[in-house]
Formats: sequence, structure tokens, C-alpha cells
Amino acid sequence: MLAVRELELDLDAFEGPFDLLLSLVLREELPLQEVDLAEIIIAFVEHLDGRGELDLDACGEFLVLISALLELKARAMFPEEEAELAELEPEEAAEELARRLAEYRRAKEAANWLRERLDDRRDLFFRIGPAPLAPKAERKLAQQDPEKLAGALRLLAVEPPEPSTGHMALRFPPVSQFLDRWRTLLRRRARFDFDQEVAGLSRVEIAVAFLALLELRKQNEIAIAQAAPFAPIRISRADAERSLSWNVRSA
Amino acid sequence: MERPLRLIPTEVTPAAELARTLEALLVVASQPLPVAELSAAAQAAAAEIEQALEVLGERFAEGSSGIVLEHVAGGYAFRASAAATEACARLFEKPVEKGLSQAALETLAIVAYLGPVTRPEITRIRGVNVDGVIAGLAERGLIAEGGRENEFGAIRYRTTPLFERIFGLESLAALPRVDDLGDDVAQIRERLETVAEKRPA
Amino acid sequence: MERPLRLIPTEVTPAAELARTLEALLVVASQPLPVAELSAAAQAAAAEIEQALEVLGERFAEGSSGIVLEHVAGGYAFRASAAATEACARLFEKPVEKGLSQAALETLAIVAYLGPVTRPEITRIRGVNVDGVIAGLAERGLIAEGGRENEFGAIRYRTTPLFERIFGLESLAALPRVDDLGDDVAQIRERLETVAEKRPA
Repeated sequence: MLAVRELELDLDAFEGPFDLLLSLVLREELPLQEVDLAEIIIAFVEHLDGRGELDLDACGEFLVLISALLELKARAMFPEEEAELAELEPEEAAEELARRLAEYRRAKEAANWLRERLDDRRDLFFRIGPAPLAPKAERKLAQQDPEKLAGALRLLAVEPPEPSTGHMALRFPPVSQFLDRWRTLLRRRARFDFDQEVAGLSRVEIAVAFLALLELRKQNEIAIAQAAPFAPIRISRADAERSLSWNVRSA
Repeated sequence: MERPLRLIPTEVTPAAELARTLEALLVVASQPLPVAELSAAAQAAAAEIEQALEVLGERFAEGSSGIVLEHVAGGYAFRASAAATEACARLFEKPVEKGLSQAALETLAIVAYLGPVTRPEITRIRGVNVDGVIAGLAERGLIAEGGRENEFGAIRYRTTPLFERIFGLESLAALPRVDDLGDDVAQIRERLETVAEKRPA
Repeated sequence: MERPLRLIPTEVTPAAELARTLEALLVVASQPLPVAELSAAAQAAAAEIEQALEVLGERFAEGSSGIVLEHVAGGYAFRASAAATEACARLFEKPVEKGLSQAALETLAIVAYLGPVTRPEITRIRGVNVDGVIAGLAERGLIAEGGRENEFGAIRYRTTPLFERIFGLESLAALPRVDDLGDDVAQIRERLETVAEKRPA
């Protein structure tokens, strides 16, 4: 019998046997968003085709596995709709899924149209940028108040404050350093406790580390949660929240 | 100017003069010029501009001139004739040097149809991470940032005039409708329901 | 393509075709094209190119077309006709800017109150490189070069009549008084330089 789990995969995001991909995904070491599941299906179908016989058991196993992955991925993709999806009746869920599939179909359709269009047009040349002998644009300035000039001059005459050595003790690490650190951590783990990770750092470093978190939140890369004031601050990958609870429930 | 101004004593009608003015504007412009801009620069009514453009469209047409007038990206612009493509390719880079991948085209389609649209929204529709694709499209100048969802929200993307120009669109409204897939939705749904029924609870 | 390709059944001579190819190359180019480049792109001998350029020079001439073929140092390029100068100026006109940046304002104040003044002097007082700001102010016509410190010395800058117009000054003598900074220009200059030295690098 065809061992589905030994199916060799060569994807953009992963190379190796299907089984390894499954365990990496379940251990949250490989974000499913990066994995093109359609490629896996194609690999399986090609493999099946190569064998020249229909292996029903293998197909069944593959269907179960791939549909689990699909569901996982679907949920990971839409963490913000966690509650919304959970409350859906099967029929509503099916309808929602169908709507999204249709949306994707439309995107594909439109992409095909664009490709044909590009094939027609890409050999046509036009100038990008200014013409060689184009007139130069003149910049015009509104009427100004001469007092502004006196003000600017006075500002230049303001004595600088006495040099302070206070800042010498405060060394601000760059925010980017913590951005890198959090991102690296989040590639390995789907969630962590802030307090644990900053234990032993100076107050300034902790502050900068927190700023980095806010930046990641702004970029929609993470979710930040705190059960109560002064409770541990929990950070999770924006895409991870759902998959965990799904795993727990189905285990 | 090197060559002395040669005055040719022919009668010039106002319409012909306007057409010449538009030629001059179009040959120095860096982007397609909308009728409104031509009208403001040439100080002529929009109707006159459109008439003059019609004349120019016949003069600068594929098959009769190396310079071709086209209506694109919300305005009018000159381009090289298709007949001169090979010569141009020897001297200039193509607007889109390399083809666009399927992922790039799908993302572009989503931005063109649904834009301004955020990265998470695109991800949602495409089903895979689109960060790299978005960066690539932005670098090629086909899409650009266009504000945020709200003050602290995700950045929204929209297609650029260069996109319309490269794809030869008069405007985004010239994109064909792709929402006539109603049957498909019903079919997909039906299939899903069949599968759902058979799934062990 | 929006408009159907119209095939015009006229005989096209090779010379006419070459002229069209050159038209196309010139309308796409963002720099003047030398004969050698045109020759390589159109795959025609230099002599043929020169002949075709002569034909184009007559077609795209001042007085008979809005597009004018110009022979400049670097080669050949299209430009707008002189008759369309005003329309082009309107096209390229930028919206009136409301104010100046703080850096520009400070630099302008130094030139106005202490001028004529050299670039190193302004740099010393402002404590930062001022090359870009000076170039910007000169491009706007608010300051201009006004001689040198000595025969081989640094260029000195002074404000222009345009500066006086924009700031509503009859002359530099009408600048608001800054007695609080010093009794005369020399004192003010010294004070500003002393303060500048105290600024942290």
C-alpha cells in the first residue's frame, strides 16, 4: 500500500516527507499560512497517477489528513473570526466557505484576464519619467511674514542647555534589536509570556522590548493578551490563536 | 535653440493651433494627461479639447505614425507604435521586464478590484502569505500604499497609474466584471454540504 | 488595445518607415539620443538616420507642429514648440507652497541679516551641513551668489529682490529689528558663532 505519510514533498516552504510536515505543523514550528496545500494535493495526485492503480485506502487517509490541514489553515488564517466561525451552524459555515472560495475564484479569473492583457501590451513602449527637454517646474512661495526671519535668528542665539551626563547611564538599545528577537522567538514558538522573556533585563531594555511588541501589534503580527491588571502579558502569533484551541479540542 | 525660428506663412485655424498645443503638452508630459488638465493648461473648453484629441488620435495612429496617441490611465499619452517595438527593445527596458508570477497577478487583481485593500484582506482571499508578493509589486511600481484603515490600522494598497498604463486600461472601471460566477457558488456550496453530511460528528 | 488596428493601405517606403521608427524611439526616450544609438536601435546606417532626421526636422518644426525636433549636445530629442511655452508652463506649475522648512528659514535669516555670507559661515552658525538647503533656496531664487570673499575665497550669498517681494520688504533695511541679539551685524554674528560652538556635536 502507498504510505501517504512518506509522500515526498518539494514545496516553497517545506521539503521532505508529508509526515514531517504534519509534525512540524502540529508542533507549531511551521506556520500553515506559508504552505500551499494545493501543491501537496498535486504532489499526491501525481504520485497516485505514477502508480497506475487506485489505492482507496491511501486516498482515504490522504483526504482525512489534507482536510484536517485545510481546516487548521482556514482557522489560522482568520483568527479574528474565531468566535464568529465557532458559532456558525454547519450549513452557515459551508455557505461562508463557499463564499470565500467563490471570492478566490474571482481573483483567479481576474488574474487570468490581467495575464492576457499583459501579453497583448507588454511589448508596447512608453516613456517613464520626465521628457528630456521638458520645461522645469517653477516653485512658488506664498507671501511670508518677515517676523519669521527674526524668530529663526533668535532661535539660533538660544544658549544650549548645560550638557547633562544623565543620559550616559541610560543606554537605549535599538527597537529593531527586540523586533528581531521577538520575530525569531515567534518563529519557534507560537506564544510566550513577556515577563519571562525580559527577566534580568534593565528597565530601559524592558521598556524598549515592550515598544517592539507594540510595533509588532501595529503590524498585525501578534496578539497581546492580559487576563487582569498585572497578570502576565501573553504574546501570541496573530495567526496562532485559533490553531491551538482547535488542537486541544480535537485531541 | 540651435536652429533659427522659421516662420511658415500658412493660415492656422484656432482648432489646428489647439491641436498643436496639445501635441506640445503631450510630448513633454511625464504621465497621461486627463482632459481637465489639458483644458487648464491650454485654456480651452473640455469639448474643444476632446475634438482636438480626436484629430490627434487620427494623426497619431498605429499604422500611420511612429508616435501613437492612447487613452489610458484616466488620460491621454503618447507611446511608441507597435511596429517600432523591436527597435525600442534594443534601446529601452520594457515597462515590465519580466513576466509576473501567478501569485503576483492574483494579488494585483485583488488590489485592482477591491483596492484600497489591506495585506490581511489579501492574505484572506489568496490563502497564503502575501508579504513578498506585495513588496515585489510595490517595487515594480504597480501598487502603492494608499493610507491606513484607521489611525493605527493596517496599510491599504491600491494600484498605481503605471499599472493602468502597463495594462492599457482607460481607468480601473475598464476592468471586466468577474462577479458573474453565481452558479459556481451554488455548486461549491452543494459539494461542501454533501461532504459535511458525511463527516463523522 | 482599445481602438482596432486600422490598416491604412498606403505604400510605406523604407525611408518613411525608418522615420516612423525614429519618431517612436524619440517619443520613448528620456534623454537626447545620439545618431549612433538611433542607428543601433533602428538597425540602419548613420547616413540613413541623418537623412531620416532631416525629414523629421522638417515635419516637427517650429511653426508647423507642437512637437519640435531639437538637436542638442547629447543628440536628438523632442521638445514642446515655443508657441506652447505658456501652456507648458501652466502644466508644470506647482501649487503655491505655504511656507519654508525650519532649516530653510534659519539659513535664509542668516543670509538676510548677516549677508553676504559664505557657505562655511552658515555651516558654522547652524552646526549642520547646509549644501542642500542653499541649493534649494538658490533654485527658488530666494538667494543668489554675490561675489567671493576674496579672489580665491568661498562664494558669498545674498538675498534677491524676489526674497524682498515675498517677505514684503522694501529693502533689507526693513527687516524686523533684532537689537536684542546685538548692536550691529558683527556683534550678532559673534554671538551666534559663540552659541554654535557650545552646541553638542
